Amino acid sequence: MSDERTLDLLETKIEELKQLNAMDGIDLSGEITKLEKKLVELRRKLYSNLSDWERVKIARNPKRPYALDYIKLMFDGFYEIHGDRMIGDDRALLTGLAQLDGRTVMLVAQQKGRTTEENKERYFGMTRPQGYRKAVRAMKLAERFSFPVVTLIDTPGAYPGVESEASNIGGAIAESLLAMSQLRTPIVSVVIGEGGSGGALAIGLADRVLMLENAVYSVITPEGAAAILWKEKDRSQEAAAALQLTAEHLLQLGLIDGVIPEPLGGAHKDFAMTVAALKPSVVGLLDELRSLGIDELLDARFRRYRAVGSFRELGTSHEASSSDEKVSSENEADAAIISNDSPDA
Amino acid sequence: MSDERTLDLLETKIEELKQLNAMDGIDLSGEITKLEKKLVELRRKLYSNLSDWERVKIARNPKRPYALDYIKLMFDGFYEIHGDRMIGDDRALLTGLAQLDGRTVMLVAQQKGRTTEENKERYFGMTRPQGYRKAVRAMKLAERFSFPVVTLIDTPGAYPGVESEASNIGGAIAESLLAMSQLRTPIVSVVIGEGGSGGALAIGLADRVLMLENAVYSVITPEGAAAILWKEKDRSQEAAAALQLTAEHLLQLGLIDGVIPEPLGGAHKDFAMTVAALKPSVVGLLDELRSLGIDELLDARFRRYRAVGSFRELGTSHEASSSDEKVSSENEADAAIISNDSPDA
Amino acid sequence: MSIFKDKQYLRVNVDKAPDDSLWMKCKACGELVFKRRVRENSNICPSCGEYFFLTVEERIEMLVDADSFDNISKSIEADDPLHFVDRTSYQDRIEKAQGLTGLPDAIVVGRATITQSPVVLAVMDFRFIGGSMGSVMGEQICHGMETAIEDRCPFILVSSSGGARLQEGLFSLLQMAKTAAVRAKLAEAGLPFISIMTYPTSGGVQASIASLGDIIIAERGAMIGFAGRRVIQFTIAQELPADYQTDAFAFEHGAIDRVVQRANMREELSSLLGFFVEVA
Amino acid sequence: MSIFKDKQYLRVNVDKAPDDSLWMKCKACGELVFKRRVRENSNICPSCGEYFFLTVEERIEMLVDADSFDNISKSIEADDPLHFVDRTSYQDRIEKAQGLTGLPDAIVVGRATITQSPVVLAVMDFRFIGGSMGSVMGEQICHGMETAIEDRCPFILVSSSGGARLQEGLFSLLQMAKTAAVRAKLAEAGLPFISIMTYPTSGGVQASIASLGDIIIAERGAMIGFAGRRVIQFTIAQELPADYQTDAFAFEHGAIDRVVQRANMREELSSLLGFFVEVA
Ligand SMILES: [Zn+2]
Ligand SMILES: [Zn+2]
Repeated sequence: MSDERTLDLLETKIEELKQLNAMDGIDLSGEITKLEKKLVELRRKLYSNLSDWERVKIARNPKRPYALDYIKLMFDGFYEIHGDRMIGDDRALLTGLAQLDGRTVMLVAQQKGRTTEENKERYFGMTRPQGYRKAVRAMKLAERFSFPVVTLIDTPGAYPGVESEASNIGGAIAESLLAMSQLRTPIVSVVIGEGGSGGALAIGLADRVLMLENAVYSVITPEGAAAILWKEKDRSQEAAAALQLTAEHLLQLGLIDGVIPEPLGGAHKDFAMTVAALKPSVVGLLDELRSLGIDELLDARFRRYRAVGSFRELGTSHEASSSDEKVSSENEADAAIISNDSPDA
Repeated sequence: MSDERTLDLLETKIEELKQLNAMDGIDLSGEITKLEKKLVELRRKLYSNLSDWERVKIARNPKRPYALDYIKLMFDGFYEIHGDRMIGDDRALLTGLAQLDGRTVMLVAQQKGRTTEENKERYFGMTRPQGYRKAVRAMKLAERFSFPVVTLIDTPGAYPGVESEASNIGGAIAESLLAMSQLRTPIVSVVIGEGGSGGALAIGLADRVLMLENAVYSVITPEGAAAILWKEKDRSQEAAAALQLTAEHLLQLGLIDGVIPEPLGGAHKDFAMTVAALKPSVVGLLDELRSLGIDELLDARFRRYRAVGSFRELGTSHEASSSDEKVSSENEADAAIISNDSPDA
Repeated sequence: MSIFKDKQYLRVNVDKAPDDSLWMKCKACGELVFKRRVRENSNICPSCGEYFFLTVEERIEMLVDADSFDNISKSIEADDPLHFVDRTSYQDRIEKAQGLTGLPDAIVVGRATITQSPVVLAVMDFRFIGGSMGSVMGEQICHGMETAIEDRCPFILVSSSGGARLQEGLFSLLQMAKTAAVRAKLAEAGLPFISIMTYPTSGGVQASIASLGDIIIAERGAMIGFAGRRVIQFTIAQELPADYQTDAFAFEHGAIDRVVQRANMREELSSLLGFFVEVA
Repeated sequence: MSIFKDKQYLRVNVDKAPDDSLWMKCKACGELVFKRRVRENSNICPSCGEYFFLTVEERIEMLVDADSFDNISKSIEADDPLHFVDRTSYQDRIEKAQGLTGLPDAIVVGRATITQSPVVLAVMDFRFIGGSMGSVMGEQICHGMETAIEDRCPFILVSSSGGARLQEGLFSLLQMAKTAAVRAKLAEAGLPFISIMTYPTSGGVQASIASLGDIIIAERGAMIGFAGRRVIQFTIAQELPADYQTDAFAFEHGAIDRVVQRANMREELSSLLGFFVEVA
């Protein structure tokens, strides 16, 4: 089956034919039209049937629009605010005021880097404690002025390591969740790329959660799951499927509220089209949430999270295991000694 | 005039005479009684007329009872809580639950060290940002359970230096003031030793403020004021007097609510007697504050701080200066480029 | 003799199986030690001081007044919303863990008293798929907090968990949000939450409910942190200090209130609860 | 021409005295520069970029819409509650500072508009005893915040201060508490507080009101910090890095939101205020 690169090549060829057509007066327009139709058809075929793993790759594509691209195209006049007022400023998580459809919102957005230099500054999009604490500060500021909060999620995960642990990264994530659960202003979250575990959820406790069509959101990366559960890293594709981390799966599972369609081939094929699909959804949700009384909003948010989970009455729908096989508790335990945060290498 | 050391020597001699008396059957009791009376008289004379600078020295006397001494003698069952949940734990500021007169309070107490080793651990009693942030955490915890807060102030000042600035010591003090101004539970502060500027006030925004008789509370140390205003460090005695930093002065100025008498010679002469004087005052104030409604309490606290200041109608009570003398603005400016925090060396 | 008054959730209790030996070999020091002495010693090696894992029953027995524990766990078990299969099926892992521990999932919740103070206590069992937090654990923790609100008493959680349960995917991740949201209600009700972190308290459990205690107490020897050594070496290849994620590291960096010896934990709680008597 | 509509507080304005020279020597680069060019250049050296101090009038003129400033400062001046005398008396220092600046104390408060948005603006003058905060400054800041609450508009404070005013002793220190308490009311009223830190913002001003802005903007070249170099060398004899208490240091360590060139400050405020239009 044709892959994206082949189709990109075909697209280039069509462009070349068009130039030829224009330059030499040779009429190739019929052939070009046919080729273009073919290209669309092939693209549709390719992308209508993406595997979960292929979506993971699209979600991580560095050409994909990042937070700053949405800020430029979807919002007006981003006024960035910096610093946690305690130890530092995290460039992997941006906060600031912006206008959306003529009204002020507080943006809390994870930002990856494209160049090596930028990735160094932005820690490859991995948020540090000072980032989460800045986010909480920004959200409480928003609350004071009844500005809704819009969060854009795009991270491989929270930044691990000694520096992070020494500033209590786990506590910072927990405090952000607590703050968001009580924040007296509407919150809409959008997973625009990679929703990497606790590092993503930390800014994702919201009244409404959207995902772009090719974004992923998962308790662990497929690579991490493969390494821990399959004990083989090259089982990542299988793990990706098992984790049901795509927008479509998560919508079916009832864990998110909507999926924003992307242009054929992915959001990076057409930023403007992506924004055109996302913007009215966010505006619409904010309007809807603004129309609720604040206590009603908080009640609904509470009920949303209170209800999340999948379990059943003890012993109801499957036979008690009669297996005599003893498993090593160590082995089993091992399967769960994972961090919620294992970005891919 | 006799100083404390001479009197201490006399006291030792009297003790020796007593032992002699007991051992050899020689009756010295008449002489001893006379000497004891003389000692009390001399002490009274010495301490009834202490200069402000002498009080500064008593307030800094390392034999003086420190927070942990009060915790042991005045409160029951101190359950210390540690850490700011962000970067560290400050051993120069202790927080914890304790019982006072059978009821739970949250203690926030600055603690100096007596030994070199302890002073290293406790930064000579100078609080760091993690200390103020721990204090805020402790106070908000108290608020959740309606436990009153008792703060014991005893610090040369907040800890200066690169490490402190890098964690925004100024911001930490400011946030503590803001939090205390809004804290929905009674707060009583006691300056037990050195009330060193912003580093002390940071835990001293309270419904009632008491000072021990020989405690001091000042915008700057006498040494700092001498260096900046007199440009001569050995003018500290004069500066001490000018700053009106003693309990008696501050009570007269209406800036504190009460002065707790100390045993003759200072609190260090008799810890138990000091505590016996302080404890009922604090208990009484807490009872009084508990009897107020919480909104009433916060209103009163607001009015207390809203009103503080001494100024007059423009041009009302002194003639406009006709001085033609031009002062250098740089020189004048210099007089105020001080930190609120200049502990003595 | 089980400390659970209500045994309906206990299918098989491996620990109740007759000991096939009176002696065990300590993994830490290699000494052969008498099992009964280990048990009497709070499951600490009498030879080298190494802490061994406690079962939920042992942990509860160690903390609460004798016979006071009333298991109020909801009668639920893991569903398998993703029909998850890796080398083995999630269904199978669950059944085996149930068989191993005699518990429906990695946590038990109950009412109890500690020196006569009523509390709601939830205890994780690391043997059950690494004490991982899936939908059942999230629900039981919330149930515990809600019971504490009803009873107007403190809530105590003893964590021993590697993090979120992978096999429930995003359902597990969202338990972090769920427990945080209910924890806010406990705070609004003015009731204390005491979080006890034991070896290990990490990943999604450390980054949510366990870190939200009014008071956080680490059991001596606890491993506390967000990202495990493997993740860090995998991701950023950083050298890690020897004290990384130890109780001492967490304490030094202000993440926890206190570190307490296992044998003193009951007394610790008893004295702490004394300050909250007027709250309830 | 003064930008103050109401001149009752202005006794003498030194800056209005005729220039005895058209040229000045820059303290930073030593160049002789044309005074008018300096002034046109936001009081920045055209040769090396050094920022010179601004008078309150210059600062206000630089920030607000032309002729929009209405001085609403309370008609008060420093009392001398301690009858403070050092090498000279406080009374004398006050009078000289008043003579030098034409101001009653180190701050002026007024209503103004910035690109038509109404604000309450308070500006400190460093020339007035180092911009130190005594009772008058504390009262004027509170008055400014209270006026903002009445008007339902943002409050902007431009700090330039060495800290608390020593000569008023504890009265000065307590202004930190006073301004914090009133700042809480502004927050409760849902109105923004923009804190602008210029050279220098230190001591008791930095450790209270200036650090409590919803948004904190540093003017490029600002010195920001709690304890001055002298205090640190005096107290702990620590070596200080070159960037100690610079705007860059404060920014890197998360203490402030932004660093802005002096010439862009008006535009900065204008764009920031745009987000708060719906708040008032
Ligand atoms: Zn051993
Ligand atoms: Zn120059």
